Amino acid sequence: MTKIGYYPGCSLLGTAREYDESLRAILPRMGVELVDVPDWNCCGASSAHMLNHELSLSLPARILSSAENKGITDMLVPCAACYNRFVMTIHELNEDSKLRARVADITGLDYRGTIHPLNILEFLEKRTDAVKAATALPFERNVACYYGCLLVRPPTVMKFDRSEDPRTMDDLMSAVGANPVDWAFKVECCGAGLSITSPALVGKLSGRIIENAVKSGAEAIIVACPLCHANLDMRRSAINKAAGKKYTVPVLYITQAVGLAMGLKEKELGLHRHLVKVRFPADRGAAQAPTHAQPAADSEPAQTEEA
Amino acid sequence: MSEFEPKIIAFVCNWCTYAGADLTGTSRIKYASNVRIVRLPCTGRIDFMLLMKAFSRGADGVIVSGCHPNDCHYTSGNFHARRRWIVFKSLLDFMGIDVRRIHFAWVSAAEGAKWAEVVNSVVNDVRALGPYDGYKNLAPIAADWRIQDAG
Amino acid sequence: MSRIGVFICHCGENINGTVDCAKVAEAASRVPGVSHSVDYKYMCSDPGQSMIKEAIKEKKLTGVVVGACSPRMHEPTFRRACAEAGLNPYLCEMANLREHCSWVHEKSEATTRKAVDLIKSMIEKVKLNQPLQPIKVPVTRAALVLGGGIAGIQASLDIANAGHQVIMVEREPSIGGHMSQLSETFPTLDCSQCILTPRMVEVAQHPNITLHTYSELESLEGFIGNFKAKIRNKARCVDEKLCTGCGMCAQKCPTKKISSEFNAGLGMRSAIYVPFPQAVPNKPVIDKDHCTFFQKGKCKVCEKVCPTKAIRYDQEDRIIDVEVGAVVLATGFDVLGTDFFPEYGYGRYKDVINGLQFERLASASGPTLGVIKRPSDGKVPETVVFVACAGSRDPAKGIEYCSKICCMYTAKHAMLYKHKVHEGSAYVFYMDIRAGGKMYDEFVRRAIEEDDVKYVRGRVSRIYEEDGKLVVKGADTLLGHEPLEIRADLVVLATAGVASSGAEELAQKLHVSYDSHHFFAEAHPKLRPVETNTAGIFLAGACQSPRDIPETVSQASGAASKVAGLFSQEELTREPLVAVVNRTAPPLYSTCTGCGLCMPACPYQAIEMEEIRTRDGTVVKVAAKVNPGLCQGCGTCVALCRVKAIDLQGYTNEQIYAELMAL
Amino acid sequence: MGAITHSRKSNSLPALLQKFTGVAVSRCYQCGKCSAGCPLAEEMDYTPSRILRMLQLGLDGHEDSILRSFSLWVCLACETCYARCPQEVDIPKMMDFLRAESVSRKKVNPRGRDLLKFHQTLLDSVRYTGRLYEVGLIAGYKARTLNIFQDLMLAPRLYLLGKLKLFPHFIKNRKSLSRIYEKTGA
Amino acid sequence: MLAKMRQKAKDLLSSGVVSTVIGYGEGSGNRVRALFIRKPDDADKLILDERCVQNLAVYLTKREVRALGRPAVVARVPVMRTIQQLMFEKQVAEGEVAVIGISPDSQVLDFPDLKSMAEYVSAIPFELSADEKAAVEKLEKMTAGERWNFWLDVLSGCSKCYACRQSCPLCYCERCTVECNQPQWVSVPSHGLGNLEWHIMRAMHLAGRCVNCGDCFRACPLEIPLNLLTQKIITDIADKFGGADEYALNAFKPDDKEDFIR
Repeated sequence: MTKIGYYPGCSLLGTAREYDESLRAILPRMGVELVDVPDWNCCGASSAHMLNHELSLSLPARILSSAENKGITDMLVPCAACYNRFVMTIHELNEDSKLRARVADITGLDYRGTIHPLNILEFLEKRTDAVKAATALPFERNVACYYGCLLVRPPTVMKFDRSEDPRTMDDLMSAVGANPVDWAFKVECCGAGLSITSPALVGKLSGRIIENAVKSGAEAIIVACPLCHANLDMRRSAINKAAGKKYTVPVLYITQAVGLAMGLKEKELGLHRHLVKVRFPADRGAAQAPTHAQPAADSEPAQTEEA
Repeated sequence: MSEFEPKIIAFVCNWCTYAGADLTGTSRIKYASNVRIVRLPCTGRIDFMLLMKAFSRGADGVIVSGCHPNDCHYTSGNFHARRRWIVFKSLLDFMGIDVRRIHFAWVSAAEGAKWAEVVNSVVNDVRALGPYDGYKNLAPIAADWRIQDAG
Repeated sequence: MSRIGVFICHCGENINGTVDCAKVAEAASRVPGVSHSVDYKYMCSDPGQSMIKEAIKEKKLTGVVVGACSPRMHEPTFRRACAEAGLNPYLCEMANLREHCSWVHEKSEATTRKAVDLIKSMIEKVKLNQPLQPIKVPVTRAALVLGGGIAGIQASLDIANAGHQVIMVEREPSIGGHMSQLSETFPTLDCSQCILTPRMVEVAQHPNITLHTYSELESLEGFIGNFKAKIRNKARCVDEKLCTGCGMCAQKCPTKKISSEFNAGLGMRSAIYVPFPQAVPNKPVIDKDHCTFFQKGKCKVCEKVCPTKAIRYDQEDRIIDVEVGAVVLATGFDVLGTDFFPEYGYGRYKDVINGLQFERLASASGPTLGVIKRPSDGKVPETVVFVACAGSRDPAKGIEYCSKICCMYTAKHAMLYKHKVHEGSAYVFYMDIRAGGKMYDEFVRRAIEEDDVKYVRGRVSRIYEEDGKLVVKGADTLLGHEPLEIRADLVVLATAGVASSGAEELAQKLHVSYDSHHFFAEAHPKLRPVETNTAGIFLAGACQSPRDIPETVSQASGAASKVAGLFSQEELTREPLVAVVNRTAPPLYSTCTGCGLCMPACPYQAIEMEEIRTRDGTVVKVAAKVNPGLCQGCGTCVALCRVKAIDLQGYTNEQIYAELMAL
Repeated sequence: MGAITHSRKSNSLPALLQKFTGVAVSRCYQCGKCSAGCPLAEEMDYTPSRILRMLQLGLDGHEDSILRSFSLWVCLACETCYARCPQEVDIPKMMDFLRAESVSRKKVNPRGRDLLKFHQTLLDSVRYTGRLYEVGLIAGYKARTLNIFQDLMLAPRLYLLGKLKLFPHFIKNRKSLSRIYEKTGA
Repeated sequence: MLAKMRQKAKDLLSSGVVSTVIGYGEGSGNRVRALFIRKPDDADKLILDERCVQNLAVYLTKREVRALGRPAVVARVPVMRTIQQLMFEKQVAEGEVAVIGISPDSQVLDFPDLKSMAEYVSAIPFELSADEKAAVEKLEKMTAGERWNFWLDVLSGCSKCYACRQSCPLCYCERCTVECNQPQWVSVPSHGLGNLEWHIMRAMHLAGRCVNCGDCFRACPLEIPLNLLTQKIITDIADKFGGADEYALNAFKPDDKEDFIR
């Protein structure tokens, strides 16, 4: 068993419980054991970032420092939002020694710079072989891999994959037998932080994403971020209202999709916690790649019902 | 006595760094006036003994600068120079000579701002190190020069 | 005893504003050996130069120090003035009081003190200067022209018509370059091939031009007037003398689905091929990477069908040695690759193409015979979006510069499209319209006013495919910065012009400077635009920076006239700043030990070993000797010589030492 | 019509922006790529490139309009603009700065106040428990904004799905968080 | 193997292949001195034991010795290396010198020509002994200040007698730069500065050439460990350039390490 640091973040203890559950369910198959960051706090999310620059660095810095003190070097951060905050914080602290000193004074803790946060895709990509080996029930579906903003932007800081057309998740999904569709909204913004305050707006933004995914023939949307999931899944009624359609395409965390491919039970993976039922057209054994010029005419009726 | 102002001698090649320093001038970028430039055709021409003579002449720091690798006007003069510097710098360090006072740089004809930056940072570094008394005290004659300079 | 004259220039207020010039002149006058020291407002002016000349004559000066601007600026001026007054020009040195002092420091005592130091140091150097005589070298009156595009063609024809030999080297199988790919040319819309192909033929038939196509420069040694080049003739696998260009081989070649370079990937060619029908020479080459015989050892169809038995599978590359006196670099440009525009889906969507591909679509000789059809399904596009500045003026993508030609060719493209598809809509996303040039702005206005091309001021953020259309997301900054979407059938990116592949390696081979984008650097941006830093090597066309045809042609003619000027003399004079190995009285003859360790360090192979003989011919010593014709004066050998037997004229050990000791 | 009555005052918004964030509005050459790609441009009263233009020009009233704009609050910092900006203008950083200025100068757009309250509620929750407590956040936010009925229908479903916890989690060392909040003046 | 060496010397002289054999002989007070044997009968005066370490190649470049005609040299490995280096530097040509080679285990070696000698000696790795390495490393581990004081101390007694130079077979220049006074590269007095400049220059001139025979150190009347400097350079060249070049300072690799250049 390899031990690796773990920062679940607040969402994974609440609305994104199934993300945490499915992650913990697949880890044993890859020989990985999690070591929680001791007494971790909230990273401050976009709120701190929006209102108070120093706070937005100090909250993550406290976490980084306590992880370092625990001897953690690699820290898995499944939540893309938290991950983004960590990478941005590390970037700013490394760039500006004065700021680093100031933050050390605020937190009262020393950040040494020995820690390396890993997002879920990086983490899984490094273990592609193990994932492949553990695949028992290939996930033979057309999937739209949705990365969102936070993993890839700003590219100069995140330095992860190709910022406009990332491939990591697509490759992982291919590895477990899925057919990732070529679609156009991989990195569009879903409305993230407006989820609670402006559901209608989210409905519009997320609606475009769902629409393009469905048009491209996707039977499921795969995500790696609790905010994306919240918007695409929990806000489905707002989406459907804005679009005037009834999209039923399910949204899965990558860990859930991988878990299904490993043959794990739906319950173990928390699929029952979704608002949009994880259901696939039963008649299709294997996925068929939709041709690009004909945007998935055959799958659309299965996924959409006129509202 | 006001703050110590180091004396810096710079050995630069004509085609890149000298031209780069010209560009600093035409761009009106200001830098510390402590530096005196000795112009040579190429870094390959810079005899290692010149560096020693600069110190014996009372320099507190030395800059050696030329074209970036592959940009040498003479194709490979800077590559030869670099080899020589590697051996020479290591030897000086081995002899306990304060190599923090010797700075090597590549400054191209287009890097006027970099030249100012190099000079300023060397002047600051050497100012922090203080006068190179260790070397100056090696020979009584060096002290005479300093008196002459002051007058 | 030295009699040095010191002349301090105020350069108006440029120096005097920061440095107390009078004080500097006064300080210099007290240096032993200085017999004259003055300051003056403009030393480089006629009266200033006269002051120097008069002082040289009256005070019988043995050396001159001018404290003024950078020697890179005015050293030739003052040296000439000295020479006119009868003083050897190499007895004149400049102290850089402007670029290295007054312009970079604040007005203060320390700055004046520095100026005094710089002057003193030059006084000590000049005391040790020796009178030097220029070196004379013969000139080989033949020119090497690298590149067979319009720049190389024009330069070659001009040089050849002036009566000199030209050796033209083109790496592709045919000359013609990018211009041969163009459909019609702005602002007159005349057919590109119609005006170019006669020139191509003229090159091939000119008695003074030797053409090497499918060839590359292997190496270049030597110096102005005396270059030695090695040219690699890549194996065509076709005997050019026997081949009649009948085209049977290409017709019968079984491998036909190779992306055609000439058609910018929009058409196919065979493995044995002539790039385009008007190619010069009209002789095919075998593309070994795709030829069935070379890949699998079987086929030989071309050999069987060739009526003149000209196929030579065993042909090998040949290396040809030539001697030339000048080189013209005319290697052109490339367009930016697909990697740069992930947000535009370039390389991902078939119907997002670049300008060069559009030229092929619009060209009567192109893959669609001049009908605008989109590559994905061959439909005539109803809406075409042209995106200007795709890569250009985009520091984030590493290209800060304006590619200069795109505004014009984009207007031309939109116009050509509207001429061919009357009912279609053409949109141009632009940031600025740069149409400086004779009849250029009128041309753009015509596109807008007469052909109803819609110009939208704004940059496109993203392009994606949906429902078989390309969704172009842009904004109109003239309309309140509102985002707007256009659903297009075809998108044409005006991709940035970038340096030709291999430009950096070529520059290093030739020892010419290049900028951070690998475009070759001119010797002076305004006054020496067709020369490089390396004497005898000239520039023409887009290898220097992107430019259009008229500008390229004028520059090529300019380079050609430089070459012709060089060839008008039988010998050249060169600066005598070269290395010399000392010779001393017997029994030493030279302090050189003859160890030869300096030889491999010389970048110009200028050092050889010489047997020193007595009068009766007995060899008494073997010592190094520097060939002054080859030596460029870098001085690497000088620093390497343990015994200081080699010294560099103009920068001798004694001079540098004296200079240093005065600082 | 706007009039230009000042140029490059050291306390002008662009000057302050550059001083505190290093973002120079003069870098922007007004290509509009940011506005073209912004997912929320349609919701904004001033699109990003327009804000930059207003800052560049600095006509009377421009600064006030910017600080009172809704754009500052609807911007999600998705970083699309910055990722594609050819001139590498860090627009999200600029937005952060303008938002903070808008708060400190008490010029928050009426429609932005809800969002401000949301963020404040979230940060309060973190301050006292150490973590984000979603039920508390939603309840607190809805109470603060009096939007009590918005989302009322969703909460019970989420609870049944096991997604909502009724009680917050308290981290042990909450003192260290108080210290952070005090020192950053949050 | 003494007998074999003497026989070899005898043969070379009597056959007229060489006119002089340069070897080792007994000197006064249990000291060994260089012996120039001109007659075959005198060959029995040659000795060979652990005291015979002087680098006899030093004589090969001397005018007076050359005047004696073609010599043969008794050569242990460092001497053979020296001859190889002198050949590279065009000071000794094939056929000008015969070598009576002595292997590390004191066997007499027969070489038909200098080329085969060079091949033989090239096959023996050129590296510092463990003790030498330790001495260099000891100094490297000191602080710069400590090293400075160390050298100031050991060089303080140097009177620039130039015994180090005279003993060095690679210091064959007819006019040494130290004697150059226009310009005065090395300060004349033997004060701290003059001594430092001399030793830096000497070491740099031997960089990439020194064969580490140790004669400079043995020749120094003050036993200054000045060969530490050349030994340091030998390790540097091996570490940093891979040691493959014939002369490290007139060669280069485009990717030579330049982390110290900004």
